[in-house]
Amino acid sequence: MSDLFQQESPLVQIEFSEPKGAAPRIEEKPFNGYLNLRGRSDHTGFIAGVLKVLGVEAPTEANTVIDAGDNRIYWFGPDEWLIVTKPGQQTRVRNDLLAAFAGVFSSVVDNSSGLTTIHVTGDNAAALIATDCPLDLHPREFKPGQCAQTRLAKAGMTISPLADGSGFELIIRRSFADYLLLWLQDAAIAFE
Amino acid sequence: MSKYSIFSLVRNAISYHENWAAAWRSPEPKQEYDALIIGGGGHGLATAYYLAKEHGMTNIAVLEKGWIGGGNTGRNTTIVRSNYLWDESAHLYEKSMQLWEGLSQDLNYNVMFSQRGVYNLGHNLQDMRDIQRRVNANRLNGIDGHVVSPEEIKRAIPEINIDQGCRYPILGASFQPRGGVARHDAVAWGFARGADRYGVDIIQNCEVTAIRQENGAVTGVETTRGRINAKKIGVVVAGHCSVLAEMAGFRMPIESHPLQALVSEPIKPIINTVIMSNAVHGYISQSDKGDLVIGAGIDGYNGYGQRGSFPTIEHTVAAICEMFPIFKRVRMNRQWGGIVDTAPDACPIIGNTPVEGLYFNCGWGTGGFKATPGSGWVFAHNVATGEPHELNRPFSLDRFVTGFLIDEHGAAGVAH
Amino acid sequence: MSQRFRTAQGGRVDREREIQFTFNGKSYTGLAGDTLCSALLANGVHMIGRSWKYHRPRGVMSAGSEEPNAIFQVEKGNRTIPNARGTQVELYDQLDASSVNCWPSLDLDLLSINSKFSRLMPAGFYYKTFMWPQSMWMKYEHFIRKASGLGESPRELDPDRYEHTHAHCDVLVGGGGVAGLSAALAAGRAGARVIIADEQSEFGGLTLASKARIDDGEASQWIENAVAELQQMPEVTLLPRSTVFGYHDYNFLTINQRLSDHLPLAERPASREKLWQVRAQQVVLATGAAERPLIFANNDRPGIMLASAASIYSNRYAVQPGSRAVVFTNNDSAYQSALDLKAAGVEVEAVVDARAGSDSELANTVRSAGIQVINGSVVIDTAGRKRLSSVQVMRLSAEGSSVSGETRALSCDLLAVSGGWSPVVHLNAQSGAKPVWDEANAMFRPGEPTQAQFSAGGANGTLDLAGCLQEGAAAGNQAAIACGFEASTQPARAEPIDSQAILPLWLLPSPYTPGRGPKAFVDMQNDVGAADIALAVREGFKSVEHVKRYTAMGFGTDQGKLGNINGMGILAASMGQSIAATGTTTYRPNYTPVSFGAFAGQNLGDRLFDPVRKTAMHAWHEENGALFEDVGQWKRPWYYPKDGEDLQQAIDRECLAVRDSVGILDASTLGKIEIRGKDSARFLEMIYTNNWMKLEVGKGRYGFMLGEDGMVMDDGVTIRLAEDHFFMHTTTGGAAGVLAWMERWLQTEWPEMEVFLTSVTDHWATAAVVGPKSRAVVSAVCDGIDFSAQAFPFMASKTGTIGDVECRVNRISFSGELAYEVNIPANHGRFMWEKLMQAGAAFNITPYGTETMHVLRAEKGYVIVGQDTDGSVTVDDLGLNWALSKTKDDFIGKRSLSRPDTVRKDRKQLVGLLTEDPQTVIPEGAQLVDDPKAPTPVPMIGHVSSSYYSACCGHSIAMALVKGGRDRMGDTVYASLAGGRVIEATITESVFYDKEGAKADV
Amino acid sequence: MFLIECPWCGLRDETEFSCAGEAHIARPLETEKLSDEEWADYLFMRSNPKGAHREQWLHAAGCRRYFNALRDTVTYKISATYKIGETPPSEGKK
Ligand SMILES: Cc1cc2nc3c(=O)[nH]c(=O)nc-3n(C[C@H](O)[C@H](O)[C@H](O)COP(=O)(O)OP(=O)(O)OC[C@H]3O[C@@H](n4cnc5c(N)ncnc54)[C@H](O)[C@@H]3O)c2cc1C
Ligand SMILES: NC(=O)c1ccc[n+]([C@@H]2O[C@H](COP(=O)([O-])OP(=O)(O)OC[C@H]3O[C@@H](n4cnc5c(N)ncnc54)[C@H](O)[C@@H]3O)[C@@H](O)[C@H]2O)c1
Ligand SMILES: Cc1cc2nc3c(=O)[nH]c(=O)nc-3n(C[C@H](O)[C@H](O)[C@H](O)COP(=O)(O)O)c2cc1C
Ligand SMILES: [Zn+2]
Repeated sequence: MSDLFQQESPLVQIEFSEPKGAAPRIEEKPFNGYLNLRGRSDHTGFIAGVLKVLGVEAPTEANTVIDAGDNRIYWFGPDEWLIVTKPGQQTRVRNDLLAAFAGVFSSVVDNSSGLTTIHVTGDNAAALIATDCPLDLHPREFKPGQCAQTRLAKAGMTISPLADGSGFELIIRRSFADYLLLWLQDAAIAFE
Repeated sequence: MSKYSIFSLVRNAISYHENWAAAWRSPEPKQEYDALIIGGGGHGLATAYYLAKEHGMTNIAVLEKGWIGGGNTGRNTTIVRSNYLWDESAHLYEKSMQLWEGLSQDLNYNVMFSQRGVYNLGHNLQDMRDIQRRVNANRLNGIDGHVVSPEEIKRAIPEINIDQGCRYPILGASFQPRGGVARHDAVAWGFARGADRYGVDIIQNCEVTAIRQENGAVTGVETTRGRINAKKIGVVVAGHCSVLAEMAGFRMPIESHPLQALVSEPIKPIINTVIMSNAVHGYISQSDKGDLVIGAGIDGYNGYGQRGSFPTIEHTVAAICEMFPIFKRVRMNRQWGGIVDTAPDACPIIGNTPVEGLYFNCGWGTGGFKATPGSGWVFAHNVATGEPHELNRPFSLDRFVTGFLIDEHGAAGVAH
Repeated sequence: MSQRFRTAQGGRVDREREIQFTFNGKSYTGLAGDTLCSALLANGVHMIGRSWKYHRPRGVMSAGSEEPNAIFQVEKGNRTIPNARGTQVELYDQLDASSVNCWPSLDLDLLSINSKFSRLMPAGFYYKTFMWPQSMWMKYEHFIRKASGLGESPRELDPDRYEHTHAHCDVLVGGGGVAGLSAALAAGRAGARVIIADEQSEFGGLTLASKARIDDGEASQWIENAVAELQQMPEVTLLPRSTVFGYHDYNFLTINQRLSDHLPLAERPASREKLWQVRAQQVVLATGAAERPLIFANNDRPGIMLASAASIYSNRYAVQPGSRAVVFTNNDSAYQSALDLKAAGVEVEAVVDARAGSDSELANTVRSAGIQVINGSVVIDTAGRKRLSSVQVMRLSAEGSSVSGETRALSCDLLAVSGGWSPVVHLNAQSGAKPVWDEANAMFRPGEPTQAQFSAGGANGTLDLAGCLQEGAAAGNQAAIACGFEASTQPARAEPIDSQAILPLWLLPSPYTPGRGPKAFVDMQNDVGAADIALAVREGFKSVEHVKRYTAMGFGTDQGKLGNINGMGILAASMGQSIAATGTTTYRPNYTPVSFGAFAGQNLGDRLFDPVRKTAMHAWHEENGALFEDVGQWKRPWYYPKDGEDLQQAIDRECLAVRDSVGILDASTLGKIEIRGKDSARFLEMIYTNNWMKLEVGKGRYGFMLGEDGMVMDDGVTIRLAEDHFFMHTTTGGAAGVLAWMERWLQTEWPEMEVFLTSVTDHWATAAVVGPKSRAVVSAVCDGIDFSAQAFPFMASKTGTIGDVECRVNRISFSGELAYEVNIPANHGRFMWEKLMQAGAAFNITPYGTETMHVLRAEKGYVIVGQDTDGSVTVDDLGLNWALSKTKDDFIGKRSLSRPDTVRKDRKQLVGLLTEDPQTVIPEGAQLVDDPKAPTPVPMIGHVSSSYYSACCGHSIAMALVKGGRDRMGDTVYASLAGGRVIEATITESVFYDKEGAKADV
Repeated sequence: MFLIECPWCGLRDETEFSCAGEAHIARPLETEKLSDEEWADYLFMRSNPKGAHREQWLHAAGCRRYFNALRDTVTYKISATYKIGETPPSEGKK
C-alpha cells in the first residue's frame, strides 16, 4: 500500500458536482505539501538557505507568491511564508531546509495535513468568492503573482488568482474545509 | 406641581392640555450647591432623587452635557433582571429590582415596568452548568428563577426554534419571572420630575469641563455654563467616566466601547417575554409600541462615537434569525449605538475616589439600566454620608488593588 | 376596464398587460408598471388604511419611500410581508394586500372610537396614568400592546434565500435620478469602476414623471439613453430596486437589492434579496429632494397628497389621483402639478398659494391654462369622512402670522399640497456630516462631508433640472478625477426655469385657538399633531430629541421622512428660536427598513450559521453512532450509545472498558503549537507557572498559563522535541486565544527573543489510546518505537511510523491509566484510527467521547479549565501548588498571586465530595451550604463544578470549590437544590481512584 | 466599518483585524518589587481617552502581526499605523 492510498482529504464528506448554470466550478487539489517557513528575511543565513533549497529567495514583497520550480512560496508576513510542494515532496523539502538552516534562527513546520487547496474557476469565480470575502478581487487590483491572507465567510484563507486568469486558488484550513465548501456550494446557488 | 392620574388627565383634556406644568424646571445654575451630580442619565437622576428623598439633600443640581436621558439610558434594550451569580451583585441588583417594583407609584410616573420574565438561553453543556449554578445561587439569595427545558421554553415562546439539530441548539434556559423591560426614556424623565419636585435643579446643555480641587478635596466644577461650586460631587457619566477621571487627575480601570442595538418595524405582539443568548449574541424583546428591540454584542475597540461596526449588527441579526427563523421577513427599522463603560470584571465601580468629596459611579457596561434605581439609591447614600452603603462597599475602586474582583464574566455570562 | 381613473394615454404603464390583484379581499385590476398604490388609485380606492393611535381613515400621501400611511400586509402565509409601503410595492399578478391595524375591517374599524377620546390621548399620556393599582399594569399593558404595532409577523418559515456580496468601486452613486445618472456617466466614461443604485424599479427618479426636455429631446428619452450607455460600460454596475440604506465609516455603504418581490409568487427565483457591502473610493449622493406637506387642521384625509405625488400618479402611472383638485402651495413647484393634473383630465378647481403674488413663468402658464390662482391664502381645514370632499380657505395676513376674512369652501376630492422641498440628506448625515439650515430656501442642505463624498442635484438642494444635470456631471467628473482618472464629461442641457422664492410656513395660521382646533398632523404614521409638539415643549421637553421621544415623531417606519422637517419648524416656532438652533434628530441607518433575512444572508442553519469544525475521524464517529458535543466550534464525540443505552449506561460501559481493558478517544481538537528558536524555553518560563529550562529532550510536562491577573487561563502538556523546539498542547476552546496571547508577548514585549510559533492544530490527528491494554494496541500499530516501560516512560514522546507514515506518540494520561496519544498527519487520521480499532479488537477496544473522558479525569481529580475554573480561580485554589515554580523570578500572572485577595485563607478551594447516598449524583452547578435551614439569604460556601456517577468507584463523585475547603476535610456540607431538596455530602480529597497513581505507572 | 492599513499588508477590511486595547503599556520589569497599587495600575488602569488613542491591533486573518494605530475614538479616523517598536507619531494630544 503506497502512503497516498492511506490519505483522506479534509473534504471527504463533500460531494463535488458539475456546476449548474453560470455557477463557477469548485474543485479540490488535494494532498499538496504545505510547509510553514519562518525566519528573519534580513538574515543572510536564512536567505541563503532558502535560495539553496528552493532556488529562489523567499519573497519579501507583501502579498506576493512566487514559483520556485515545483514549489510555490507565498508571502505570509515579514518573517513568515508558506511553501506549497507537490504531493509527497514536503518531507524532503523540509529536511533540506532544516539542514540548510543549521544554526540559523528559523522554523520549518510541516502543516501538510492542516491545509488543502481549492480552485474556483469560471466567469463568476470572483463573484462567488466576493459573497463574503472583503478583499477587492478585481483584476486591476489583484493579479496573478499576488496572494493574500484574508477571510472567507467565518474562516481564514489564502487566496491568489490563477495564472491563466480562469479563477482563484484558495488555501484553506482542514477543520474549516467542510464548512467552507458547504458555504461556497450554498453561495453558488445564486448563480445557477 | 400636579399629580399625574387619570383624573388629572381628564381635567387637563377638558382644558385642552394647556395647563400641564413642565415635568421639570429648567433653572439657571446657581453658583453653589451642597452637592452636584454630573451626568443626567438614569443613574445620575436617580441619585439626585434619592439624595433628596432619602437624605434630605435638596440644594443639589444634576449637570447634563446634552439632554437628560440621551446617553445609554436612552439607547439601551431595557432588560431588567436581578439573577446575577455572585452574592455582591445579586444583592445590589435585587435591591434595584425591589425598587423597580414600586417605581411608577413612587415617582408618580408610569415607567411601564413590565415583569414579563427573562430567559437566558444555554446552548452547550457548560452553559447549562453555569445556568444551574447561577439559578441555585439566586434561589439561596432569595431571587426568583428556575431552570427550564427546551420544551418549556417552546410552550412559553412558540416562535422560538428548539430544533436540537441546529448549529447551537437551545438546551435549556434560566427563567426569572420578575425580570422584564421598562420604558427607558420614562425612567429618566420620571426620576427627573421626581427630583425636581424636591427642588433639585436639573441643568441641561451644561458640560463639565474641569473638576476643581484644593488640598485633595473637590471644590467645584467648570462647565460650559460657568463655574459651579460644591464640596460633594457624584460623577455618573457612564461611558465618559475616564474623561471625568482625567479631569480629576486619576485613571480608571475602564474602557469605553460602542454597544449597538436595533429595532424592527412595529408589528403586532408576538414576543411576550425577554430572550437573551450570550452564546450566539442576541437579545430580543418587543416594545409596547410593537417593535422588536434587539441588542448586539460589544464592538472590540474603544469608541465614543455612539456607533459601531456593521458586522456586529449582521451577526446579531443572524443570531436572531437562527433562534427565530420566522423573523426573516420582518424588517429592521433603525440601528444605533451607545458608549458603554466596561470594567475588567464586568461589575460597576461605586464609591469614593482618591479625591475627597468626589465619588464615582460607573462601570455598568452593557448592563446597568436594570440597576438604575438601585444604583441611585446606594450612590445617594455614599454621596450623602461619604461612606459606601453595605450594598456598594464591595464595588469600590480599590478592589482592583486588592484583587477582590467580582468576576461576572465567567460563570454568569453577564451582558445587558 | 375597471380602472375608472386610468388616463386615456401616457404614462409608463404597460396597457397591454392587465394585472389582477386583491385588496382587503376584493379583486381589482391594474397594469404592469403600477405600484400597489397607483393601481388602487386607478380604481378609485383612496382610503387604504387607518392611523396608528386614533384609527383615522388615511390615504396615499406620496409616491415613494417617504410614505407614512399606505402600509400594507402583502401576501399571507410564508411569503407575507408586514408593513410593506404600497408606494414601493410593484404590482404583480395575484398580489394580495390588506390594510394593517384595523379591526374588524378598514371600513368599520372599532378602534376608531379612539378618535373620539383622542383628547385623552395626547403625547405621553401613558406616562401619566395606568399606574393604579400597581398590579393592574400588566393587564393594561396587554391591551396597549394589542392596540399597537402595524402588520403581523410571519408565522411560517420563509422559503426564500438571501444573498450577500462585497463590492469595491471607485465611485458609488446613490440615487439614479438625472443627477445620479449624470454622475455615473461622467465617472463611467472616465473609466472608473462605478456602482449606481436606485431604490426604484426604473432609473430616472422624479424626472420620469416630468414633461421637461433634455438635450433637445424628451427627458425620458435622455434617461433611456443614459441607462443604455451605462449598461454598455463593463466597469459600471447598475442596481435597480436597490436602496443604499447605510453609510458607515470609511466609505463603507450597504445596499439592499430586491430581486423577487416584484414577481408573481410562482415566478420567483430562489433569492429574494441581496445585501451589498460596498467600499467606495468616492461617493456621489444624488438621492434627490422630497416634497413636504403643509400642516393645517385635518390635513390627513384620504385625498390629500403631495403635489409631486399627484404629478407622479398623473404622468408616470397614468392615473387621475382625483376628479376635482385643489392645489395648495407656498412655492412654485406645485404649479407644475396643477398643469400635470389638468393634462391628466383632472378638473383643477384652484391653486391656493400662500404667497401674496406669483408671477413666475410657471404660474402664468397655469393662469393662462384657465386655472384659478388664489394668492395670499391658505387652507385652514378640510371636510369629508373617508375621502376629502372640500377644503376651506382663508386669507393670510400680510406678515403671514394670522388668517382673516371669509372662509371660502372649495369642493374637491383631491388636495395636492406642497410645503417646499427637503433635500434627502439622510446618507450624507449618516456619514457624519451635519446638515446645514438654508433659511432662504427653507431647507436643510447636506453638511460638509467628513468622508470622500459629493452631493448633487436635489440631494444638494438644487431643484431645477439644468442644475441637477450640471451638478451630477460635475460630481461624477470630480469623483473620477479624485480616483486618478481623467474626466471631462459635459453636462446635458435643459432649459433653465425662473422661479420665485418660497414662503416658508410651518404650522399654518388658522382661526382655531392653538391646540383647540381639529388635529393638524405632522407625523401621520404615529398620529403626532402640531399640538403634541406644543404640549411637549410646555412640559419641558425642549430638545428636538426629547420631542421625538416624547411624541414619537419620526419613530415610524418612514422615520419622519415626510414629517420631521415640518416638526422641527413647528418646534422652533414653539420655542421662539430658529430652525438652525433647533437642529435635526440624528439620522441613522436604515434609510428604509431592510428585512432581517438580508442581514443574515446565507449564514444560517446547522451548517452555515457558524463554522462546524470537524476532525479527520468525524465521518467514522458518525458512522459509529456517536452523539456530538459542541466545544467551541468543534464537534466532539460526546458518547457512543449502543442500542437502547441512555447517557449513563453508555458512559458506565465506556468507563469500565477503559479501566479494565482499553478505550480510544479522538483528541485531535486540542490546540497544538510548535515553538522554535533558541529562546523557546526561556519564553515558556514566562508563559507557564512552572520550570522549563531543565526539561529533557523527548519529555513533556504539564503546565498552567495564567492571565496577568493571576487566574488560570489555560493548561496542557508541552513536549520538548529538541533544545530549541517545543510542541505545546492547549485546551480545545483556548487554542486560538493562546496562540494570539503568546504572539502578543513575543511581538510586542519581547521582540528580541528568538522564538517562532506555528499552529499545527489542524495538521495532526490524535487518538488517545487509554487503558491497561493500550500498550498492546499501540505496539501492534506503531512501528519503530520501543513501548516498554523503561524505554518509553510516562511523559515521554517518541516518533515511529504507522504503515509508512511518520507518527508521534506521547505517553500522556488524562485518565490515570496507562495511555498513549498517537498523532499522525490528519490526512491519515482515519487510517490510523481504523488501524488502532483493528488492533484493539482483541481487547474489545471501546471508542469513548468527552463525557467518559470527563468522568475518568474526575475520578483522578484532574481539572478542566473552564469547568472547574471560571476566571476567578488560581492554581493554588485548585490545590496544584506544585505547578507554581518557587524559583522563578517572574512569570505572567505571578505578581497577582501576592495581592491581598489572592492570599486570603478563605478562598474557594477545589475539593472532592462524597455523597451520603453513594447512588445520588449531585447536579453540577449545585450550591453548597453549611446550614440548609438558614434563613434567606442562605450563606453559600461554594459550588459543585463537576459531578458524575463513577461506575469504577461504584459511587458518585464530585468536585467542588469550597471556601477554605482544604482545611475542612471530613466536614459535612449540603447541596441545596430547587424544591427544597438537600443532598448531604462529605468533603474529601479530590482524587477518588487509584490514589497512589499505580495504574498509569506500568 | 474601518479600513485599516496593516503596516505589512496594506489596507484591509476591519473584519480581518481584532483590537487589542491600549498600546505602549510596557510590562514592568521587576514585578515583585511593585506595590499592589503599581501593579493594579499596570494591570487595569487605562487612559481611555476621548480623542486620539494609541492602540494595538492584530491582523488576525492576515499576517498575524500586532501593530499600533493612532485612532480618534470619536471620529474613528486612523491617522497612522506603525510597527511595534517604531516611535509613535506625535499627532494627537498627550
Ligand atoms: C445598546 C445598549 C443596550 C443596553 N442594554 C441594556 C439592557 O438591556 N439592560 C441593562 O440593564 N443595561 C443595558 N445597557 C446598559 C445601560 O444602558 C447603561 O448601563 C445605563 O443606562 C447607564 O446609565 P447611566 O445613567 O449611568 O449612563 P448614561 O445614561 O449614559 O448617562 C450618563 C450621562 O452623563 C452625561 N455626561 C457625560 N459627560 C459629561 C460631562 N462632562 N458633563 C456633564 N454630563 C456628562 C452624558 O451626556 C449622559 O447623559 C445597554 C447599553 C447599550 C448602549
Ligand atoms: N421644480 C422643483 O421645485 C423641483 C423640486 C425637486 C426636484 N425637482 C426635479 O427633480 C429632479 C431631481 O433630480 P435628482 O436626480 O436630483 O433627484 P431625483 O429625485 O429625480 O432622483 C433621486 C433618486 O434617488 C433615489 N433614491 C433616494 N434615496 C435613495 C437611496 N437611499 N438608495 C437608492 N436610491 C435612492 C430615488 O428613488 C430617486 O430615483 C430634477 O428633474 C428636478 O428638476 C424639481
Ligand atoms: C427600547 C428602544 C426602542 C426604540 N424603538 C424605536 C422605534 O420604534 N422607532 C425608532 O425609530 N427608533 C426606536 N428607537 C431608537 C431611537 O430612535 C434612537 O435611535 C436611539 O434612542 C438612539 O438615539 P440616536 O439614534 O438619536 O442617537 C428605540 C430605542 C430604544 C432604546
Ligand atoms: Zn497584515
